[in-house]
Amino acid sequence: MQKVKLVEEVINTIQSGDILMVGGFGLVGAPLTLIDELTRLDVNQLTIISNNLGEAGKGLGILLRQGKIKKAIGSYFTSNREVGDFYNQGKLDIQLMPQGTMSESIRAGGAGIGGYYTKTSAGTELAKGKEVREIDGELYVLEKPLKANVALVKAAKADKLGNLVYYKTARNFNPLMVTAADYVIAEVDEIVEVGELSPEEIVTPHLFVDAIVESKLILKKEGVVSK
Amino acid sequence: MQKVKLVEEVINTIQSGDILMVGGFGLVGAPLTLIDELTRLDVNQLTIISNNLGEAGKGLGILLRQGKIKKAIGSYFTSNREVGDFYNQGKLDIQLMPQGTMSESIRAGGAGIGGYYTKTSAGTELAKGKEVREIDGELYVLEKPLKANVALVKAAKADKLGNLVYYKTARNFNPLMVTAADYVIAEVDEIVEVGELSPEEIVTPHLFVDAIVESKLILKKEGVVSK
Amino acid sequence: MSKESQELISKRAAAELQPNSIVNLGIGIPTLVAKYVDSSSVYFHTENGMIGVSELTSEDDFDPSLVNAGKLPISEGIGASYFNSGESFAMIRGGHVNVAILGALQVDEQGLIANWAIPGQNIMGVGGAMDLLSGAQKVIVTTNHTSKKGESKIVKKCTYPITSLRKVDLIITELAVFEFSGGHMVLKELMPGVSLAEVKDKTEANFEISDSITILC
Amino acid sequence: MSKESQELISKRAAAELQPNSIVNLGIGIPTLVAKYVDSSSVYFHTENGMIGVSELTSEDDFDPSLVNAGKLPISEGIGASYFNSGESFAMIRGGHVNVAILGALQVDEQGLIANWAIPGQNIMGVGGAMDLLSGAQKVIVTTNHTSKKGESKIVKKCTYPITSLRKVDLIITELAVFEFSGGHMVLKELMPGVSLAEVKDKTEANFEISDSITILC
Repeated sequence: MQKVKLVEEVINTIQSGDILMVGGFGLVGAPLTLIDELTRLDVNQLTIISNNLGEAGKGLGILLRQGKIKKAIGSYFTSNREVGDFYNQGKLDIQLMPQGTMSESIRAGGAGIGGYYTKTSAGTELAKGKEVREIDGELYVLEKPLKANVALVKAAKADKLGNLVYYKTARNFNPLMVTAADYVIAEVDEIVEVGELSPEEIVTPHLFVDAIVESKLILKKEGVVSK
Repeated sequence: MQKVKLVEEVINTIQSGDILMVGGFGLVGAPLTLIDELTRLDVNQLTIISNNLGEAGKGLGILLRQGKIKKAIGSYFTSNREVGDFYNQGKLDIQLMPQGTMSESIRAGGAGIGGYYTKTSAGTELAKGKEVREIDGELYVLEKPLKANVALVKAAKADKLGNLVYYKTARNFNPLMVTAADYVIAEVDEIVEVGELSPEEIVTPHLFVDAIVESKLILKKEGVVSK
Repeated sequence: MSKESQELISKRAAAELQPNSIVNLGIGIPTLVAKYVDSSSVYFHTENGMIGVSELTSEDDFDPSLVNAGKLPISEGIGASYFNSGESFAMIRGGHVNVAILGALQVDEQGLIANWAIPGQNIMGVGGAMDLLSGAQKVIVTTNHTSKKGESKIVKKCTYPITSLRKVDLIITELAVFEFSGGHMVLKELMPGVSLAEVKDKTEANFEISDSITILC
Repeated sequence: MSKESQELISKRAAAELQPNSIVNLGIGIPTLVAKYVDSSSVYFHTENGMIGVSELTSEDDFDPSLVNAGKLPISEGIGASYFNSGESFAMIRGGHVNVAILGALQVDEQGLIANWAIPGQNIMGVGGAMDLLSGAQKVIVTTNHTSKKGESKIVKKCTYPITSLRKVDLIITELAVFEFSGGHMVLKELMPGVSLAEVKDKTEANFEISDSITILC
């Protein structure tokens, strides 16, 4: 099976109305090339599960301006002030989650967990409408798994089977999101032969990865640049 | 903080009535030196959370013969036929769990999850007395976290801070158990200086580990031998 | 079971595996399936924490810390990786394993399987069987058609405790291959030299006969 | 807040950290605490997936893929390690982080904290604040004593949405240090040159005064 694909080819997997997971903590560990290609794709009504929605007019922020996003699920949209504007105009639905709950729900989606109880958010506005349960004298909130049609993730290296390793804090949500989507596209800076990665160092085993593309845009000190 | 300790010294952390987690899948990845030392410790009424209870008269099987174990929580006791005898004589309480539920409950214990829903065991005898819930048309069972007073685990290497790396399938339950006990003792084959392990290859970060001991007994082709 | 029967069943099960699929093999006959598969195109997952299990090339040349779920020594295929038991079962429960091949004490005409406990005996082990049934995309049962006492293992309704509410997809025995489709058990293939009369005789379960029934040879 | 006040608060918070503890620093003043701690004896955890955060030695010499939870560049201390966001929050929720130092909009006399949302404004971010409150063994609040408008941030009852039902352990401002013990808010220390009268004047919350009150200098 040939998993190594062209960005232009694999991006067509995404369809209007899809739920997408997009890795990254801000720009760090975000699949910049795939996001860029997505801005040129004719789709709309997307639900985006990502910690942030980029910055104003940058990354996922471009998709927002293009009106392609129907709903955003994440923990910190403050970094793009246009998110609030779109929300106020009724153009965007927002589901704000504590960052730990967001990451745990993605893991649950990938791990076949039907729901879980966490103390996080119990007694706060984010728990409104959620089932609350007392366990050992403390209040816990029932949280549901998150799943997606497609996950766009970033890794440092892939072998041609799809085994992935990450780089420093660019790891973040990526190893979780690969587990929770029907189709997983990994953008990587380097593609190596099978056997070049040590079996002990592989963070994401290949069974989670459907397609591999090589990055064209990368994050440098001066910002996002062509590779 | 000096985490590197002598086996004879650190084993005294364990007290009668304690709940212990013991890593390993059979003998593979089991903390053989710590188990051996435990057989010489004057304790009883232990609850052991471990996939197996060793074999007849071997490993945890010695503790069983010594009458030190009150209750065993695990997924596969078939490998030690004396477990059934002790159970029939009313000398041992057994809590049998599907292996995936056991590992997930240990993770939940370490991750502050109050409970979770899994399809595994729904509709079977192992779900008897458990809360069942229909989620998206399928039955799920509510499972609770597992925690312990002390965890005895095995790793390949530790640095002196307590960062751990594992070896092949000797990894198994060990990285989960380090997260779910009040006091964690890691038995390792090699202790290295801080900085010698690559930050990307570390599987267990040091915050989970309280004490490090060097192994004296190891598993070789011919069985358990002195190092 | 005779070696020939085991070989017959394992080979037939091997033929069921699509290239590039992720496969988990249970203890017993299922383990033999690996012998008949090109392990560079099928990836074997073992629940104790590895993908990329490969057969030992020599019985003497093994690593005692590298074993499968049956605690038997294995070797490491190219592209293999390791993970902890929790991650391993997250893969299983989460639907990331394409095929699980399991043994059985009984399978019934609804597709329910019993493979972990015998009534009246202490229940001392369950292992990963329940999780594999919950999560594997396809479950293939490989089993002797009858028990040592000669009783059919393909029954109307399991009398042993079931392993899951999830129904299996395919049964392969030394006599026949049954498929479950639309809630019905359908006889799909006869093993070489086996007559339909023999299968009917040795099968307690009610089953339909496929229009396109094949006789293997 | 003046640079002097920030320094005063950060230094006082740094003094609270035991050797070998695992510490998570929030955005803002908390981040400054690292400057006053020997990072070879305290281990900084950042929720985006690292333990062993170390200060940058030069502002120009940074790696754009190595940042803290405030997305600011950091460097890698000796013995550091990386993990994914899920593992990071498992550490936090599971009680493995000894101390979290957080900023606040309000803290009330019960110890409840509001630090994520302002009534009447869109709520667009929460980040890891709720998780840190749920899980950290000890929570220290570092904050200006009063808001920009001069209103006390140490209030009788939070009027902003609370972040957690969990109560904080310590409040450090540029005027004073309060501890919560037995459900009561207790004034423990006065910052250099600050009078008890000034603290009473600028604190809306009711508080007790410790018998062993210290005046820092």
